[in-house]
Amino acid sequence: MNSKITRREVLQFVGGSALGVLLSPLPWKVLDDTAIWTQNWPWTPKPKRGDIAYRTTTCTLCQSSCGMRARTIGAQPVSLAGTQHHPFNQGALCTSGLLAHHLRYHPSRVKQALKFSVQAKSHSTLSADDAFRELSAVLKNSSSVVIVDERAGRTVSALYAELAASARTVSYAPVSARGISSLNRLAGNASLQAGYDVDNAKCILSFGAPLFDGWGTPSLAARFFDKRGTQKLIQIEPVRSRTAEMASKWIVSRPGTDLAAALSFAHVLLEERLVSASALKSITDIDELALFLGAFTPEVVSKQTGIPPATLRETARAIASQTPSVCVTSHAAGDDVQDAVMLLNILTGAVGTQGGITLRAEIPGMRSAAASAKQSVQIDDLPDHSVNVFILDESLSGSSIPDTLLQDKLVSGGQGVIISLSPFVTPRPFALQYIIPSTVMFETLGDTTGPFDAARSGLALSSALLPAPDGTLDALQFVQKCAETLSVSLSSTGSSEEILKKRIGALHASKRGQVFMTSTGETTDVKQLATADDLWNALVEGGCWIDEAVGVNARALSFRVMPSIKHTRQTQTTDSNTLLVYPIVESSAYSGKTVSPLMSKVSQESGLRLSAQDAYLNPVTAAAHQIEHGSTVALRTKNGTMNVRAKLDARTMPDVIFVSCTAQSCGNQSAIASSAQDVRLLCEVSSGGSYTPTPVTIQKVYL
Amino acid sequence: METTQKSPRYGMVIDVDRCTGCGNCMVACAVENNVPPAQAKVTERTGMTWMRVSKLDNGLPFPENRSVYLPVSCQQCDHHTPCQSVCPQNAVEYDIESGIVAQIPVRCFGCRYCMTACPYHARYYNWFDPEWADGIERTLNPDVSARMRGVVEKCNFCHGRLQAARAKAAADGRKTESESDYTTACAECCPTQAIRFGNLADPKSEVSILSKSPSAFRLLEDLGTEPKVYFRSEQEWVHTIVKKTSSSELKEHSNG
Amino acid sequence: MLTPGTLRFLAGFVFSLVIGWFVFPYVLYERIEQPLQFSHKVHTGEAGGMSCTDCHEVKPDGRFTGIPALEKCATCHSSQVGTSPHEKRLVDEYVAKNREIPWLVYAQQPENVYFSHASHIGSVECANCHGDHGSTDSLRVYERNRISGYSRDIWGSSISRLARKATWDGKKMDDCIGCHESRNVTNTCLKCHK
Amino acid sequence: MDKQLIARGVTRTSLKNFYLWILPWCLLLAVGLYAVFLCLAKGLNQTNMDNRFSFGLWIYLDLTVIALGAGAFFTGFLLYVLKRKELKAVINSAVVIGFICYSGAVAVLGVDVGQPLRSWFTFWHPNVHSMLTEVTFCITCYLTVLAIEYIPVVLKNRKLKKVPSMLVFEFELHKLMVVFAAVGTFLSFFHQGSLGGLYGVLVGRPFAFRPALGIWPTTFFLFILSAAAVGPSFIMLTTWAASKISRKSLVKPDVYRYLGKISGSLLIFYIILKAVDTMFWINTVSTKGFSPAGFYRMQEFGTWILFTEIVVLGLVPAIMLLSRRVRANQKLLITAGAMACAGIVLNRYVMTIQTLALPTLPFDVFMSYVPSWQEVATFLAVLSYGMLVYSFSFRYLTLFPQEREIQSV
Repeated sequence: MNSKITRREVLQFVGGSALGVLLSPLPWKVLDDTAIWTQNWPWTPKPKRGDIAYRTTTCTLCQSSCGMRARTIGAQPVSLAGTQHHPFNQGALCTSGLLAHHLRYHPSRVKQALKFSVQAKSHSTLSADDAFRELSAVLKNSSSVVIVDERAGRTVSALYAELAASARTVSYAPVSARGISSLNRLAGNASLQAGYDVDNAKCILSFGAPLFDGWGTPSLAARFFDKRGTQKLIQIEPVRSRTAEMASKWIVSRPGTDLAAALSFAHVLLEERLVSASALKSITDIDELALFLGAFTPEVVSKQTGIPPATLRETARAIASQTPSVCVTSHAAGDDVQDAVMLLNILTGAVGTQGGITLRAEIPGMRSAAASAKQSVQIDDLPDHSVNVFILDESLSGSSIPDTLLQDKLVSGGQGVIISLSPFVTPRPFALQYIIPSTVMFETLGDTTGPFDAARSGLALSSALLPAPDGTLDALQFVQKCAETLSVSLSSTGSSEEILKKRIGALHASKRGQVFMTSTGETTDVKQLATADDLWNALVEGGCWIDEAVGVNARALSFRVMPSIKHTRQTQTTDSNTLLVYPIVESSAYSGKTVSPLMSKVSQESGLRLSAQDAYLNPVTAAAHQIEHGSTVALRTKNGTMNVRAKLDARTMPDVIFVSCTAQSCGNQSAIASSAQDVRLLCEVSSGGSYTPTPVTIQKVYL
Repeated sequence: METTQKSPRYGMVIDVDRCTGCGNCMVACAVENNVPPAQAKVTERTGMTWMRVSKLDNGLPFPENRSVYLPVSCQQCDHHTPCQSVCPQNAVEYDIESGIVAQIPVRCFGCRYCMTACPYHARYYNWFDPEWADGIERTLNPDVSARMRGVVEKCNFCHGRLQAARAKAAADGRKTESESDYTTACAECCPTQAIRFGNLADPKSEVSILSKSPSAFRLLEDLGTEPKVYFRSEQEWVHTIVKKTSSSELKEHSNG
Repeated sequence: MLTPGTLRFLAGFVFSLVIGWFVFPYVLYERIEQPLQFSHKVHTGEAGGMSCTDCHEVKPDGRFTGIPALEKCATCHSSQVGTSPHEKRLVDEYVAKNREIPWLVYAQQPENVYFSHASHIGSVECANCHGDHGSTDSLRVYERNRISGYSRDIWGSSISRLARKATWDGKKMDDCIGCHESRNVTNTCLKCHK
Repeated sequence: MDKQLIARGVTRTSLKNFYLWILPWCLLLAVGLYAVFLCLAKGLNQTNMDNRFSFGLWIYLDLTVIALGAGAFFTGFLLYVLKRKELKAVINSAVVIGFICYSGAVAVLGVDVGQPLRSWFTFWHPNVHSMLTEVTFCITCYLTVLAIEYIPVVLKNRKLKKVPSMLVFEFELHKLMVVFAAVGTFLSFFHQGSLGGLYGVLVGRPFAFRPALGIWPTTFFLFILSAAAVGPSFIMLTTWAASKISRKSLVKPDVYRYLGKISGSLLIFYIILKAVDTMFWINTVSTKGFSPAGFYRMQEFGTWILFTEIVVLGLVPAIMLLSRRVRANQKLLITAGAMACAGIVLNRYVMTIQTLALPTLPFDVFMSYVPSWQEVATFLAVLSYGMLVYSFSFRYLTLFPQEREIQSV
């Protein structure tokens, strides 16, 4: 630096320029622009602009098949709402339905076929072709393959059944709506199709069924409220749930005693001669049953359930006198409970009557359900460790079958294989698992049957608003692939559209039922439609088909109940002061499903819903164990130990810790990264496939 | 149909007897207004829920314990609006043409004074940068701009929809939006129609009739903030509990 | 009489004035050419004989389409109709490949701003905000603010915003507010912010 | 160099000792600056504040620090405006303390707001009804005033005096000092008050809300008075601390007594008004549907907190400071001063933290909050910044004019 320049000289220059800068736009413009920069940070996403349109379609996340209206930018749905006046859901959607358009981009979406080794220690990606090459080897070498179809009644269901029919080693296990399957069992007729006509029931007896919380269609609560007074709902539950709170009557019962309660009701019905002659006649082994039920006097059962004998009797009388009445159970209830409750429906004469359980005629255009039924098996009936391969169709709504059940049926020693058609990663550590990436909602054309809480059967189509990602299959393509690998030829092949059009064509030809059109918002007879394409278009545009009120004549039915009832386990009396852990159905709307990350609003961000890491405690119980709201506690049962967050809730029964039965994986990171704990596993599973209250020790964890 | 001459005052009437606490309003709101999902660290206290369903119970032990759900969003105070007067830089404004208490996040510099001022805890601060799982940002609503970290936001009665309704009115050559074109996402997506939305200034509108019914009440009415969100219940105990404020009712922990 | 000290002071003073008033604005804005040249004159003149609304229309729901999508151009320019090299590029590079043209929008308002053409058309002339853009023969260079990322048209041509040429010179909030006030239209936040 | 900077006639510890003294503060500052960086880069998720506790440690300390810094304006007021010559002995120190408190507070605010780059909106689009606007304007202006008041102290430095123009400048500035003192006083009155108003206006927080006298809630006036009352006490404490640490007597004993006397007479006045205000509040709050007792039924915050604030740390020190016998005994005098300061610290705590902890809605609950290390570190950074500024000023500038004569004696 030039020595001539002194510090003072520099200062003078700087002083001058400082003043000059202040008199120039520079500092002020920079001030403004930096502020504007903070308003447009590059890492804050900018919503895409584009042409806005509305498209109506059908939600396929559960059997309710709600009509939904999507607001789209270009082709991309940006928000969803129920289709007004839709016969299935009357314009209502559930929480997960409202977020269905996020599933396409869910972090745990499978983009390529995956292969999980046993214990899921490692997983590898492979191309679809390689996957099926390996699978054909697997399928050819296995003596017992079971296709599980949790959404029976779809077109693909018929093809699954057909595949099973033509391949010696393959059998088809349809899982019809919970409860209804009991009807099939007791009637010894797998082809029976039925629905709960709750709208016309005068009295509904619910064994912990979350009626207003996702049990049926989202509009069920509204339908009940609008009929306030005229309809009676009796809720039996150990917690004053959302449904219990709104019910006409709430009966407190100890957890896991639904079976006993149901049987005592049956006992009272017989004892007090409240059963119609025709109902008695329909039960072939009635004497045997009467003998068996003799043990379940209200006095005895009262000790287990904690329900006063008088209340038990009153309730039994209520369902007998206030007809039509219908008895329902939760999705999580085991088969034993389901069967016992179905028995009540038989005794009250609800089966086959309006306002009870209506029997549905087959939907035309399908391979006869009777034929399908021949090959069909019930998973529970399969002998343990007899299945080599399970093929799970999880493409629509994941699987609600307990892993423990699959594990029991699969050949032991980790030799079992699970082939799962799924859009999401659903690891099952106990078997070698292939995940074939499937499409999600809005990516595929598919059909779905109507809700089970409606008198009449229905049918709807979901349309593909967005292109399916490469390498993903929908169920119809998948079943054809499977047929190929097993070198079986199916009756109808080709693109999904071709196959579905065939069915809709047949439906139109049958001239049966009515169709709801979103274009007009009105319902017209199928007869009125000139061509099959009219029907097709009406359905593709998010309409729906509803059957006529024709049903199978209930008189024709006869039931043999003892085989399923008699080996029901005696519910063990747990003395009331042992601490129990028991899963409750918080909302079956997203039971066991992968849901949008935005679901954090109702769980993580607000505590409105029980998340998989939470447990409800009664404040009294908490105080007894020095546990505050929100503190972390360790639950230890003989099945293991898990840390959960205690939530004090005076609606729950003391000395019982309630965990969520609907653990769902939402959240921003992929399911592989975060294997969300399933608190249900703390509980033992009954022979009937339901979780039973299990003794537990609780201890506060200091972090 | 045209609204009444004097400018509308939009409001809500929520029937708590019909609210099942399903949470539809919360997610519908988040979808409509581009509210991001929670990050791992987020808790109930840092969560971002313009509409939050809270549980109100009668404080009795099991099994006498009764409870109802109260969907609480910004109560759109009409008078002495507590947040509006305290904002140092006019990021909060009482919108004279709709009665909406407007929050403008791009003006806000995040001092959070308004949050201290709001007795309903209906204002939320962006503790984190918004983060959507890869691809989900494609489902954002173009009618609402996404907010950035470090600013306060709250329910604006789906102002994006109000603007759309106004644009439609302009296209049809009408001065004011027609009420049939404008409803909030929470009201639209409530499966039991517990949430009713409309113009309180129009004496014939459903909401203003409901709001005058004896079963209607508002939160912290004694503060005189004149909220435009009303609640209804036929259950006596709900009215009793709501009258008592939590300071007179000792509560050491929340009940779920 | 100026002491050397005062002179040095003045030197510094003048130096930073020059920087602030002339160098800074030049550095602040990044000049970008439009992807393609376009002449409003040709299209609206006798040759084209089109009107503004032929391409820039308001939908029945009151939404404005803004700059038309490629399909609009393709209706006439599916193959070359004229001799201009730019049209040739339009046909070869965009219409043929069906690629949208990444126009740079001079009047693009920020993400947080809601502007409804529907409610302005009729009471306000296009030129009021867009100047003679509709009759230009070529597209001028687009100037992008390097800090805020905004188009220079938002701030306006005068760096001090003191010498505002016309109503269309500058589209900052103050300009909107000014216009609203002059026509006594209310200035509530929700009118223009989303 | 070091030697030439130190004022004539006074002795200062060796440079080595000085370094040993400032080293820990520098380290603390470094840690704090890292925490600040985290908060600015990642956002306030680094703190433990949340939607309910939207204000936390930082705002609380800002209020406290500014209240204690009030000594600067009040001493200035008494000295220059009311011509209380005795206070010349501490005015320089008072100015430095004031400057530290205010600059520190502003710095923390810069981190506390989510969008510091938009802070200037408050000046460009001010909401004149907001107390916070009032605070922002006054504090910014007053900080400038303090800076100006600080300059002559700096210019008096032995080395800088050598530059003639500087000397002239200092002289001119000094003549204006009375003006600045007056302006400063005015500004301070306002923002001390507005800080109180900050809570007093919260209609939604009946615990903090106070009815308005004229256009300001009563807290406005209580804050002014309380700040003015403890300001002198704090000067007293800091002077005492400085002399203990430097092991030198810096001012004549009567200065302490005088400060104590001012403090006491204002404090008693404040406490009476505070008591009256509280009575009034108890009677009005119930009209808002809140029971005054209910506020004090929450676990930590019993009525004891009210008693401690008004009696133990208010009335008691006030009476002590007013009694000549107490003032005569330095130990008691300092204790009383400390108690008075503690009283105000507690008052600001109640206004900020208790107000937020208390529930308002029927279904809403009492909440507590513990600051994160980032919040604490940021505060410690301000503390150490203060320590450093004061240490340097003490070493190289004349904070206590009397020191030389005392030493020469």
